[in-house]
Amino acid sequence: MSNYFNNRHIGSWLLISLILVLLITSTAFAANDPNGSATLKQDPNSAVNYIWVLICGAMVIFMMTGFAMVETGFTRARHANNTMMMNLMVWAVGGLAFYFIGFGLMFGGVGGMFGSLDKLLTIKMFGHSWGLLGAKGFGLGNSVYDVSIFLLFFFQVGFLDTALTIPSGAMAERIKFSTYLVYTFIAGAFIYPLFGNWVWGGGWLSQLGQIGLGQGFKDFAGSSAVHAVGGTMALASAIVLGPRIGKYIKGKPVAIPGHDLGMGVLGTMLLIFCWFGFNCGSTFAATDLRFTVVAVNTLLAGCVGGMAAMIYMCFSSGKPDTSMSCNGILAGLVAITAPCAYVPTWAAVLIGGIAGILVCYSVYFVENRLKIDDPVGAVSVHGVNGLWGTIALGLFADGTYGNVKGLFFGGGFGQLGAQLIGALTLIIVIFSLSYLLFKLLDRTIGMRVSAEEELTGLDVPVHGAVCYPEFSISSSLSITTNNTTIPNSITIEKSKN
Amino acid sequence: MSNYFNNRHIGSWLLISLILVLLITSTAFAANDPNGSATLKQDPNSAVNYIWVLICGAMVIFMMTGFAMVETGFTRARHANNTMMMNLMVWAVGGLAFYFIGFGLMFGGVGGMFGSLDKLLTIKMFGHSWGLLGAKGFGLGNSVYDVSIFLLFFFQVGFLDTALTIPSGAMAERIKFSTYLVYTFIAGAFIYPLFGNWVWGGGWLSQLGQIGLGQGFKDFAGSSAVHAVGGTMALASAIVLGPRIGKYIKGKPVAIPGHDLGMGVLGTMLLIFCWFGFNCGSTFAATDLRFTVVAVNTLLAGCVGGMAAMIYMCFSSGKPDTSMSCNGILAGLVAITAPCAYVPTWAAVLIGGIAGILVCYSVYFVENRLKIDDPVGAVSVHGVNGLWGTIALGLFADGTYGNVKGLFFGGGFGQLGAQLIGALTLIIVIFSLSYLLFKLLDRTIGMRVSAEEELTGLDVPVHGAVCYPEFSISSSLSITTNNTTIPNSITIEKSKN
Amino acid sequence: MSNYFNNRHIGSWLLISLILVLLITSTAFAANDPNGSATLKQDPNSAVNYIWVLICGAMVIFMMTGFAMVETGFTRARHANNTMMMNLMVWAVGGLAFYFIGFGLMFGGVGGMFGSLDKLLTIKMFGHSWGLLGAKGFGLGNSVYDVSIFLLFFFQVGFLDTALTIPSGAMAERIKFSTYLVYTFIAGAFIYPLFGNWVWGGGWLSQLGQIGLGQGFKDFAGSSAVHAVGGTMALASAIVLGPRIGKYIKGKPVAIPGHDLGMGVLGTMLLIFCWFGFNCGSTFAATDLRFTVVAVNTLLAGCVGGMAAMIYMCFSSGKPDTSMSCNGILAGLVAITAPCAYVPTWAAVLIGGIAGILVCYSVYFVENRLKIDDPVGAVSVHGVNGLWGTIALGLFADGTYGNVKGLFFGGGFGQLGAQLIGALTLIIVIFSLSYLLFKLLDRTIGMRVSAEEELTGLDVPVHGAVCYPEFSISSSLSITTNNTTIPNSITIEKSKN
Amino acid sequence: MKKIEAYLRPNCIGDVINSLHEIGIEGISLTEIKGYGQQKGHVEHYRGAEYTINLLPKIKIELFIKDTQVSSAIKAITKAAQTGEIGDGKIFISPVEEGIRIRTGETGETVI
Amino acid sequence: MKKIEAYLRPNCIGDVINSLHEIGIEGISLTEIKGYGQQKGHVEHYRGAEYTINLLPKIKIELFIKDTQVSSAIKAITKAAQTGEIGDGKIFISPVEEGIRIRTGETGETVI
Amino acid sequence: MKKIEAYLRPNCIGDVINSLHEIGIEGISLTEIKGYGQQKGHVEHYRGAEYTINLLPKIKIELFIKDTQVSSAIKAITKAAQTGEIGDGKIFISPVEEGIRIRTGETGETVI
Ligand SMILES: Nc1ncnc2c1ncn2[C@@H]1O[C@H](COP(=O)(O)OP(=O)(O)O)[C@@H](O)[C@H]1O
Ligand SMILES: Nc1ncnc2c1ncn2[C@@H]1O[C@H](COP(=O)(O)OP(=O)(O)O)[C@@H](O)[C@H]1O
Ligand SMILES: Nc1ncnc2c1ncn2[C@@H]1O[C@H](COP(=O)(O)OP(=O)(O)O)[C@@H](O)[C@H]1O
Repeated sequence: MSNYFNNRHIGSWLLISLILVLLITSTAFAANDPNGSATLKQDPNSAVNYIWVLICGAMVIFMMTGFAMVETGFTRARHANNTMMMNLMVWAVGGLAFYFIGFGLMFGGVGGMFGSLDKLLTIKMFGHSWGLLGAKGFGLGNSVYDVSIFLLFFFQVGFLDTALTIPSGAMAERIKFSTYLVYTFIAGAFIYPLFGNWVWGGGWLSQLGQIGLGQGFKDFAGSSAVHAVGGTMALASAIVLGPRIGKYIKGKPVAIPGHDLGMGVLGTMLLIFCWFGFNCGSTFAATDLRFTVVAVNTLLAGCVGGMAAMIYMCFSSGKPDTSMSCNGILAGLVAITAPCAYVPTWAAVLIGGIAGILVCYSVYFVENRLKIDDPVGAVSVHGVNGLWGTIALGLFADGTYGNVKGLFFGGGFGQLGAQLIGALTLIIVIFSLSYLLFKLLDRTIGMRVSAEEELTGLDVPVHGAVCYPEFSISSSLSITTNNTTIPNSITIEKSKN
Repeated sequence: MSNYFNNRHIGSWLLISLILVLLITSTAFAANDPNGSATLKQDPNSAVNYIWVLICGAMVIFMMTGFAMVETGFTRARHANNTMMMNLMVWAVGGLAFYFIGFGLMFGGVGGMFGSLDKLLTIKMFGHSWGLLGAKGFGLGNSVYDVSIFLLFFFQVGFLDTALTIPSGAMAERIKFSTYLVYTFIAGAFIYPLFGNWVWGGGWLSQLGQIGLGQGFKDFAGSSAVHAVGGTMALASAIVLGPRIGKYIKGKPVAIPGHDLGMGVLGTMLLIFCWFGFNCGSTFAATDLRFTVVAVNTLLAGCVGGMAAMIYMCFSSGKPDTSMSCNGILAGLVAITAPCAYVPTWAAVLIGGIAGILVCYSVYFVENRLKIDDPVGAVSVHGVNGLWGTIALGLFADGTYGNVKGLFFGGGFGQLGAQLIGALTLIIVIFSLSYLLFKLLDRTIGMRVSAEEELTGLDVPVHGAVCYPEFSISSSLSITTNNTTIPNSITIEKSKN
Repeated sequence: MSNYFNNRHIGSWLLISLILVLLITSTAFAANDPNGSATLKQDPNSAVNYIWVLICGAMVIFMMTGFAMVETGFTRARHANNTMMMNLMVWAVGGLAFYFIGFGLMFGGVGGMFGSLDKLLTIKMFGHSWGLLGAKGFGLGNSVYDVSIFLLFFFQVGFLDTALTIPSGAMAERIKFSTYLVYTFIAGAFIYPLFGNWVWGGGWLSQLGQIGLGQGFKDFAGSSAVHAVGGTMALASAIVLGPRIGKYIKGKPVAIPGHDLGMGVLGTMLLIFCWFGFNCGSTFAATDLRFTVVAVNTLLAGCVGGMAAMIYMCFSSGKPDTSMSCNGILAGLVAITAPCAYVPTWAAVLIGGIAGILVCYSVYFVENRLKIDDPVGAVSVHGVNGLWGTIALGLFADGTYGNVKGLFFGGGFGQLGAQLIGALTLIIVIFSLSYLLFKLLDRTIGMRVSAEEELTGLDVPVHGAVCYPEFSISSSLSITTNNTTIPNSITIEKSKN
Repeated sequence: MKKIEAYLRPNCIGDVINSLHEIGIEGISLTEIKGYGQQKGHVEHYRGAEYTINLLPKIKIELFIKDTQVSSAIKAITKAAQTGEIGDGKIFISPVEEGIRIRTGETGETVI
Repeated sequence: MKKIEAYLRPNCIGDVINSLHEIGIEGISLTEIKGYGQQKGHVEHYRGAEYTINLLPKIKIELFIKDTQVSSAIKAITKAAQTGEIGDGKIFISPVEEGIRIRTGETGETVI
Repeated sequence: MKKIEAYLRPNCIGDVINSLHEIGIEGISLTEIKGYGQQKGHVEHYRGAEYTINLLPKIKIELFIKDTQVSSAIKAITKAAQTGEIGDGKIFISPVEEGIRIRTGETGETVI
């Protein structure tokens, strides 16, 4: 209005505006609802929906306790303090990575009720627009100071934490603590959100329905986006790190029993409990009563997975192995996580049963054929069965929910195709990225602790205190090893202590 | 209509119809609501009601973690892996038994909103019809593919798991693992659902109001149907199994301290938490605000139970015994489980206090008089106090809820009579059936492990690995035994290792 | 009406009336709603609100499990049974103290929907009436037999338990068990409710708005009323008790590592989970969607607190200390507990970060400067950071909720003033009362166990059994002490065994 | 004065102590050890991978006794610990030059 | 060269090590043991049932020392470990024929 | 008959057992101990407070062998346990007067 706005200054003004717009993304004037009263008025059901999601979200966060127990219980006492700390700090670091960066990338293209997240970087292909990455919501600034978005953040941060903590099981007993934290931050800020955006953030995989592939790629609660992503990163990390000293003697794998199997069992139980929050909460609404079916399917797949693994172990090695039974239950739960809302109970039984067997075979395969040392079976439980569950959805979805129909229920190859594309994409993208990341870390700050630290146990060198200072621990590796196995590699190291 | 339907074929047709009817029970055409939208429309409160029940149900399932901790903590290290596995696999096997058989038998006579469970086998007596067993819902087939029924299943499966896991405490350290799993399946498929149907499935005990006995047999959350059933099966199992080697020296019981009392305490705490889901969720509706009273009564009975037991132990043996204090809390919780919704707080205090004393006396009685070895006090905690709670309801119900009035609140002997009939029925039916089952198992596949396995510890012979391979465990039985008690029985066995 | 009511008898009648009134508080005629149907009719949202509060309340009670793990894990094995029992029985004794006395004092001036608690002892000052203590609801008698009041009681009892259990960490390894229980009862019946009334029971601190101090003293979920009260009592108890034998050698503090650091980590994780119930549930209504902001702020403050403490320790002593990282997370959670509903996320990050550093410095200060032995850092975590959080609210409240505005958001010094008055009051009143109490207990029944019991471990002398009877425990204090530190004090004691 | 060291099965310790008690031997020290001898370990599986438990838990007892007690002590231990199967363990006797009771400072065979 | 074996109360170990340190003895090995002697166990209750804790936790220290150090070592230990009450423990001295330091392979009294 | 006591680093135990196995020594007993010698402990921090871990975990092995096996046993242990750095540990040899195999009651060097 003032004549100050003349043509000469238009260039400068444009620049300044741009900066202002960027600033504004983190300040006021969007129609946000930071205390929820407007949201509640618009939808009175939001009270029940919000508490539902919040409670389930807390249960998902609680899963870290279960993972910490499983991973620590199934590894050795001399590293227990370190394994615990990894599982604890992954929550802290991962949470902050998600807050500052990851959440914006993953969900910055999804609308909330007020103050929506609506910045999605897209690409045009095949005559359609495809979402690639979000670009709003970093640091939960003023523009997204809205109850709906905070709820989404809270629920999702637990999923992130789960995905990030999975590789810690594969890296246990030999990973540098500082490197682990760096991995956590990068994976939480960039790798996890990338695939997450494609599946849940409105990205291209979720849009595959546009080109006739069923309802687009579906993953109800995260067999792919959470578990398979975690399992694939676990694989990459275990490859880069190499096996623990003494794990392979003359090329033969040596059993390294966990130091507290009971802790592993209790962790599994705790995970079962939390899994009901994980899967059922993924309805994201209490008014979507389908969560009852989700709960029953989750339960059944876990039960059958445990049974199947236990029976398989009885046949393959003669006894009902405790840690593999736990792995079987978890495998069943992982596998049902994607299809839990879409399949009938008999399919859940089938999916869980196959998962239970798959995990046993995969553990054998990874250890004996690939010669990769994955101490707690993270790759087999979360990676292999995450993919299995993702694909199973394309087979068994019965069409009673969201009109998602699998191959066996008249859905043809559309949905299955979408699922396969998603699975393949995941393997390629996540494996490449995480392998690259770990290689890079290895070259720069180093992935692996010294042989001496590894043999003595990470607890004192890394954290200054053993986990169990008063208990008498059999400190010799050899107490329970294969006859020929008194690990010779150790001779070479001639490590101190 | 076609003349094919002539008399000659009528026999064949009848047969075929019968088969068809059976098949139909597991296929389509009932007006089900598998995704819940119709249910929600009919009752908008179902959102809040369903999440309430689902969350409480998950908490009930979580109880297995608490039981695993209590049972393992209060028994010995050399069997810890086995005790844990029993508590884990009871969930898997029990869940499947309930899915395939038990649920149909127990609830196959109860209506859901859509796709109701409505097949109840009944008997006519005293001019009334009495329910005996359900006959619908096996394997949660298509005819019951309905959110209300899935919710019921999910909530109930945790209760079943609780009942089934109770005897594992009484059988700990000497039961064959395979036999244990067989027991779990049979009890989960047939024994538990039988009494369960009579109480909660519309069966005859719940119908006792028909002949003027109060409001019929009442058990709000399972003092009888869950705990007393579990405790009674525990009694039968402990009798059939006999005491652990070294438990009785010259007829005198020897203390066998649990290997991790802290674990037992933590398990008790976890159970307290879950118990609020157990009892409060049994309103089966969020709109029934009486769950507040339930919660407070549950809390108080647990507090007083623990106090009473602790004080009792101070008087009887001089010190506040940890595991008996835990037992006291659990006893209070068990006892209040049936009456929690019906009694005023002062009655909850009384019921809990009596439970705390009862459990101490009962533990003494079972061990010293009956000479039955019940390592963690399952019979006393769940059996005796389950019955006490069942009867207490008939005494203290104050009429402010469901018009249930006990003896002390002007209800006369009607309600009390119903409660007594229920308690008596339970003892007779459940004890006979389970005793028979255990005797049968003993005769056929055998109940008890070999003396050698028992002395060495079940972990390696049964599961191939000890629970704590790196910790130095005092492997001698005698470290903490009565002076004269260095168990002579062992001499006779002369077991190896 | 009868002429019996003449003047002559008026004195007697007044007396009798008084007695009757007192009696009536525990009997009928108020318009109560013991089964909740009237409440539900009046406010249909009460279903969702009530389950929300109830579930969160159960999570708060569950916190005792986390505290038991943190306190036991970070102290020594020889006292583990005792430390566990303290954490268990505080629940029982504290619960009863609150039921019989504390609840009435604290909330006896707050209205419920029906059958309100409305007796508040007040004082007139500055022309306003100020609440001092409630006087209704003792023993939850008939006059308060109402769902809303029972809900309040249930939710609050967990908070009480938390406050009471905090000092057990500071008193661990040397407090007499019986004295501990007496403290629990008195603090639960009188000390905690006093300050609680002033903050949450309608008392004078909450009324400071009357004289223009912001919205009056605010503490959303208990940084002050719960944590700082607990932490201040912890300080008083640790001063009165004195340091553990061997803690100070020639005035220098000696590290006494906890016996199971992993247990402490798991306890911290469990507390994180429960904290979401603690803070979010404090909306006391599901319809107040602000709990989403509460949840995110709680999460962030915990994450940053842990990170900050870990990094601080890396700089100050070279390594990421496990127990201090746990303390850092807890400090962040404690600090955000008061302001969680009022501040933006960046402030939560700041508050948590400062808390994480504060706790490290405070632990150092208490141990090295004050020479007070606080085994698990209760004073620093709960006391110092409870106060920090209380004050932080006065700085960072952004006005988007309840119109509470801090110094940095245009609230001036009003709100901050109220917060400072509250904090000061707390320190003075609670410290004096609890110091007095502990001194009194010390003089009468004695606070401290004998040196012999302390050195041998409290488990056997107090409870008759060690926590880990089968594990081989390094029973010598000296296994991990400073070189010059082989505790000489012990020589003097020359204790047996 | 002699020192007896016996390496025994954990399960027989109670009987051994009773048996020694009967012949008047009251001073004993026990150590949890792992042993390896003719009794071979057994192959087990953990997560499907084979391993041999070849160090078995044993208990070592140490007795310091008078020269005259040696043969009766050996008999007492043997009686209580013998099962006749491999793994029963061994007893060794070695010379001791002196013993001191800390409480009293006394020396010689009376300290036992 | 002699071997000293002392069976001590756990609580006095710190003092004993300090005391030995003062007279120049630096090589020590400690073992957690359970002991049984004149010091009788105590009766406790677990779940109301009686039991006697008659094997008490003790610590055994082993020192290999030069012949000339024997009497000063005994004194040092006694000084630090004596309370005068039953259960203080005992010290035994036995002959050693040879010692080898693994690191250097050297033998004789210098290895100590 | 001799008794060999060796105090070793936990990590080398596997090699030591293998090495002894190769020269035909099959009977071994292992004890977890804490050792203190020339190898000094290290200073660590717990909650910011300094402490020294000066008792290091070691493993003690005991072998009862024939007089003729002594030198080969010493060599076998030394070979497997030597790293050349402080803390490798020590071997001591003492006399044994008699051995008894409990299973058979036999005595003398054949029990080994
Ligand atoms: N030569 C030896 N030196 C040290 N310990 C031995 C020796 N021989 C046997 N032992 C101990 O005795 C235990 C039992 O011996 P073993 O040879 O298995 O059975 P047996 O004595 O019946 O022949 C072993 O586990 C080991 O602890
Ligand atoms: N004859 C013995 N042989 C082996 N160990 C012994 C012997 N006598 C005592 N001990 C050890 O010494 C400890 C203390 O001995 P005890 O007889 O109780 O007290 P005191 O030495 O004061 O008479 C015992 O617990 C045991 O470990
Ligand atoms: N004189 C001794 N008496 C008993 N044990 C000893 C003695 N000297 C060493 N040891 C044991 O041997 C271990 C290693 O000895 P150390 O002196 O540290 O190294 P090095 O043998 O290489 O000189 C010690 O930790 C201790 O257990």
